[in-house]
Amino acid sequence: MKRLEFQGKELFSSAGIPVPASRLVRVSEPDGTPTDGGTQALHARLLDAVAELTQEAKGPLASLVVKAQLDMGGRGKAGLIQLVRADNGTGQDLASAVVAAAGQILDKGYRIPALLIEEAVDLREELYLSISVDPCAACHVVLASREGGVDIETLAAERPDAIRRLDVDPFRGIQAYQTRGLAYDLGLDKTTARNFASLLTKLYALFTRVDAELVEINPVFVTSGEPELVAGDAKVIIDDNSLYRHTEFPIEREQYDSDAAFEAALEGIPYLQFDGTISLMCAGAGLTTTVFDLVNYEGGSVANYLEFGGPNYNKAQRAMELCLQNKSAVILIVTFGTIARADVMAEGVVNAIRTLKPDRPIVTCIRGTNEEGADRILREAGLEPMYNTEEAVRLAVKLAAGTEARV
Amino acid sequence: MKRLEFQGKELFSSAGIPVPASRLVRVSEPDGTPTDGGTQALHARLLDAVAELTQEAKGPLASLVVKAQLDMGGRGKAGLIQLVRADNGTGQDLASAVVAAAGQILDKGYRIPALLIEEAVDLREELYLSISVDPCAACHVVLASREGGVDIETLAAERPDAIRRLDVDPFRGIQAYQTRGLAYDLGLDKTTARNFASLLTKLYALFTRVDAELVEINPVFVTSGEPELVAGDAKVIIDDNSLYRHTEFPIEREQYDSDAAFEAALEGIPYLQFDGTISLMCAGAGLTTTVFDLVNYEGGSVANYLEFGGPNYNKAQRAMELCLQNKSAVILIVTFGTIARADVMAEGVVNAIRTLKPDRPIVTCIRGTNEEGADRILREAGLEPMYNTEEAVRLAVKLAAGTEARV
Amino acid sequence: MSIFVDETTRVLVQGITGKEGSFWTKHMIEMGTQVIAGVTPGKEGETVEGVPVYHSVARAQRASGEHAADAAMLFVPPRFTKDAVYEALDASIQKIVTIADGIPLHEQIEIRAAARSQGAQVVGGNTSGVISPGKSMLGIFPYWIQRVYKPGRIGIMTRSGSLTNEVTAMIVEQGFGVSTLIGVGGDPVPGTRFAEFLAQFEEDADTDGVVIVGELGGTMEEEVAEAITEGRFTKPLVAFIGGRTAPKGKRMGHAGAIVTGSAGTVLAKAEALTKAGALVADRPSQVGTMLRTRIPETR
Amino acid sequence: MSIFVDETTRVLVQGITGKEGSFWTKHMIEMGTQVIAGVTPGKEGETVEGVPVYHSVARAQRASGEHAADAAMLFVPPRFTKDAVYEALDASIQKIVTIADGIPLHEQIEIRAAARSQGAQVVGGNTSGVISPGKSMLGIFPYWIQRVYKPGRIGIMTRSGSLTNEVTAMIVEQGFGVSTLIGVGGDPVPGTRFAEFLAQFEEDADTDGVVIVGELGGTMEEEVAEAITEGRFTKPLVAFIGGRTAPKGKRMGHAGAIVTGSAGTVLAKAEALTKAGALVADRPSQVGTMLRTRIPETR
Repeated sequence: MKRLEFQGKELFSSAGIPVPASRLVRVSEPDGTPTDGGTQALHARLLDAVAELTQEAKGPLASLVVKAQLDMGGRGKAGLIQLVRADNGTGQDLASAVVAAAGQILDKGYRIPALLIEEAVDLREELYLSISVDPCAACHVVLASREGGVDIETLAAERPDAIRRLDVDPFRGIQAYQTRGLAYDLGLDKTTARNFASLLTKLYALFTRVDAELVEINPVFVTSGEPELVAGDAKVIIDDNSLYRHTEFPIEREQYDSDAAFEAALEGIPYLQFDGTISLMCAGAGLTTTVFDLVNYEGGSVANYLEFGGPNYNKAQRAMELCLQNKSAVILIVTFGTIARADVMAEGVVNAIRTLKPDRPIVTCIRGTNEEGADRILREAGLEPMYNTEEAVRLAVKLAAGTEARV
Repeated sequence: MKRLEFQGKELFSSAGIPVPASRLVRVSEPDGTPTDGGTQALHARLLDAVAELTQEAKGPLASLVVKAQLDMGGRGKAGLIQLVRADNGTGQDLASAVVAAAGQILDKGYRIPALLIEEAVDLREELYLSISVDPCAACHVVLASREGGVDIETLAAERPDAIRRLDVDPFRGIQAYQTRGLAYDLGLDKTTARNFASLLTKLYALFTRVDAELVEINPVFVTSGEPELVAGDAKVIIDDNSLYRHTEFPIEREQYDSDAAFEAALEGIPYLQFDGTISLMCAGAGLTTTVFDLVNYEGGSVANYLEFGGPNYNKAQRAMELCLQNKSAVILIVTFGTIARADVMAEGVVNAIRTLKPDRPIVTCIRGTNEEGADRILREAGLEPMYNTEEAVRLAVKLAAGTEARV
Repeated sequence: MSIFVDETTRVLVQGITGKEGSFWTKHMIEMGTQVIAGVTPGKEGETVEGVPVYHSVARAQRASGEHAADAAMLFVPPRFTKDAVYEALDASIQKIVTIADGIPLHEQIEIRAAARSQGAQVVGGNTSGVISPGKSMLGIFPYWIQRVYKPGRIGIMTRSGSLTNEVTAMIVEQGFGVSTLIGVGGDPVPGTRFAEFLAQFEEDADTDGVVIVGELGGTMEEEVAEAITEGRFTKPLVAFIGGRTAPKGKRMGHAGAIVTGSAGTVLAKAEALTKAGALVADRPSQVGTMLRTRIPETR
Repeated sequence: MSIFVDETTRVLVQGITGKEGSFWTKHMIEMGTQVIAGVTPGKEGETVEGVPVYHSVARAQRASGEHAADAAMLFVPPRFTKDAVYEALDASIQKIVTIADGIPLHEQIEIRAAARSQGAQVVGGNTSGVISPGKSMLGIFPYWIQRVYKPGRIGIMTRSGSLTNEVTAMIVEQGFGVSTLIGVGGDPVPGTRFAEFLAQFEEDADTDGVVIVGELGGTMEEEVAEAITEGRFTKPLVAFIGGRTAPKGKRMGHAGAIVTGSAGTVLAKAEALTKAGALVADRPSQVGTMLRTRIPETR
């Protein structure tokens, strides 16, 4: 589960990691409903935020940053992060500038649940710092660079020497000599090195405490004057398998880009939203992904990726409901299961069709344990089951393209 | 640092380990001063304790246990733990019986800072459980037995098969399969096994949290009826080297058996109180212990064991003050130091003599780095330094026995 | 022969009295698996399919004496899997299979680290397990489906479940059969990786070639390419890798199947394998025919 | 020859710029020790007694290239010792000496466990260190006191500091000298134990016999007896063990020196050693003469 920037920064604060002073201004609530009061109320909240930050700063603020809160890379390039200044030539004050910038950001057509209004940090350098896992070495991995603020993968590809790596034994955890050693290997001066070591120690504690897949600070600001380290951004991804022991991270509408994706997440059904014409309702991650490929190879396009195998193999009705929320032309069902018994899945599909009366054709390719039973159930319901995946895909693509009529 | 029983049980409670309902009744304060009000007030506090426990029990209490709180093994045998009943034949009620038992315990002549008045537990079995370290295997060691309530070392010597051992990797910590496996290996029934595994998990967490050398519950009561596990006693020893990070465990007068031992502990000077005639003021743990042996071999007796080597080698005056608190006949100084420079120690001894004007002879055998300087300093002060440990010991023993006069 | 498990492997089942545990124990025994003991805390003395149940792995091993188990099959929920793996490792069991889907990531790391530190192999989680058709099965395979689980001389390693049935059916269609099929699992941190089984397949006289069913994300396929390039694996190898058209940055399918930057793309994997001399199929249906080009005689 | 350290051992000093670190580095160099680098975070570029200082052990090792250190001497406060030991271990240094007095018990355990897991030897804490007189010193010995630190052919292992000076003086008085003296330290969990050095003393052609200076508590002396009984150590061995008259249950001296029950008494230790064929002295003054009975010629 990806946390949004402001949620990540809340976690940073709880771990003692410095973040810039900020106020969150909501556009919609976590459950997806618009925050009360419309545009006027939003402007009032923005003005309040600026006033509070100004008061907190105990002096006039020269500039602020307005940051759209949504799960998306490249927010800066997309114009979703804007630096505003009081004296930016138009004569307007800081608060008006914030309101104007907010308007521009919200007008870009993204689904943005909130804006983060943040103090601009006076900095002399930007670092990169992240912690993740190495599946091969079976350890935790710290990556750090003096060249923060850029895309780390681009940097890794182009100038791998600019990134330093540190492996941490998962049983012993990070040690002082490691954080210190990394700081000096980055060539930081003594004070900055100390602050860096302290920051990394805290970030590591957070990483393990919240069962994160990834914690990333990009950039870490090194402030002007006495060098302090402040988290300029926050990327925190919680391991989904650990969420059962982290009730502090509920599944919220705002983390998803569609209602269907959100509802699927509540059900524990893997789901991805696309804008094609074929709804996939397949069992098994590998098989579903392969069907996704095959649809594309055959010139079709996918409306949604959906797995209803594994523990969800008896959720055919819920899965079909999610598919029907899309404007797809066809539902393509492909399975080859073990515990996910073919007859149970077929039964589920047939019941779902009876209940939901789908308005679009359904292609089935259901195999595996007790597939003979499945065949009988499907045929009795008037369906014509298929047994070759590629043929099923080709049929679905043709149906979606309207070149073949079939129910 | 050994914690007293009631302190150990406080720690158990904080770790979620069940202990019997109890009230602490103070005889003296932690700093060693008598608690206000004398015997009458003590009786009133005892009566209050019984009343509170009765109220808490929500029903008539049949019996209570009165337990002297002091650092001493074999309290039961010494009559320092007494079970009192309401209907014990004398016709007196429970409260009077508690007051009577308390009086008997306090009359035995031990230094007892407090009494623990505890509900008697209706039990069907007593277990043994402890966690300590194995220096050779470099791991944590759990010992457990169905035969609790007896001296574990006697049991280990006589019937080692009655004790089960479990090794725990210090980096991974105790695992569920280990606590469970130990419970079943002890032959406990399913419910008791579950409770045992839970108890051990909590005790292990406490062991590591407080940096304990030893945590021991002997006995663990298995209650009658639905079997619950309750800590009948509590032995917790905190590692002295870790006390710097455990400010919750201050050094208190009540943990020591003499004022000198307490004062020495505050100074960080290793000190043990005995009742012989020769005060040892030696440097180096091994050497001091050997001088202790040699004094005994020569027919002498030790008044106190005191090390002033290592980081304390410039504390000669404080060390001599502690020695002078004893009714010893001689002070015997033996050193053979490295960083603890001989001349610095000699200087310290000479200054201490000048300041404190000791009323008893002093024998010195100060060697090691710059011993030539030490020799000069001692001779200038009128002392006659010796250089053979055994000769020095023999002289001290003679002086203490009054068979040789010398200053 | 075969690798990892055969009819001589003595297997202990952890979680044997559970619904899945007892169901699949029955099937494993039908498959020929020597299931010698089961473990469920609190149920010592019971039996499942004639297999004695013990409170703990250590107790089962002590009771089995010199015929102690050398492999453990876990039917244990994901949040208790790490504990069960540690328990098996602590009893010196060097081959462990766990099907659990949903092991917390940090525990996946610890499982692999612990196993490696004692030279053991954990297969899984999030897998169907390991099967040497006709000999032994540690897992949950529909071995009764003849068009997939036919005994033969092709080793298979896979990150997927259903997809493997799909691919294996294509191999069998070409007249091949399976020596050993190992599902390394779809987790981001599988206990044992593709390349770590190659030496065993290389040595196995009854394996003529290997098929790997990979997917986007991670570096397991690249490690196989490296092993071939370095001459550590010399038999014919065909790979099918799913997720070629998957969008970057989205987690599609298994938690391990995510591409960030250029690392882990199917393209990069396919290139590495092709360069090493392996054949890479674009579609499942090509796997069998490609294999046939390298192994002309039916085996 | 000698064991653990000699004039060819390349030594790195952690905490070299501190008061103790710089003082004893001077003396170690005077003793012949090859001190090739020092470490103090934040002080890279400085020198101490001509020895270059680095921010970290890894940086020092990288800078030293193929002449990297093979031993580390720690002058680091007890609460930072575990970290410093890990740092040295992580840089593949297999011989580490720490004099720190006051390492938390649970960290003593971790230090020993970590060292053992990579086959390294940590000597200490709470020790004067290791000295091969005339060749090399890793520690804080008053080697200038000629009546103690005379080079020779007797190996010494000890749990004490001052007592060792006392005992060694008695050995030298009998015309012997010291090949290598190892202070394993007085902590409850020394990094390396008496018996773990015996193989090296056994192999060392320049060691004719070994003296151990033990004390009450623990089982280190019993382990030595076991090694002799099992034939793993065959040279003459004399033991002095302090604390014979110490009262039970009181912690006298070192934290490791405490007797509970019948385990760890000097009597039990002396019996075990005597039974194994070693000589046990009651007083320090007997050690030299006892040794002489087994090694008649002056060496």
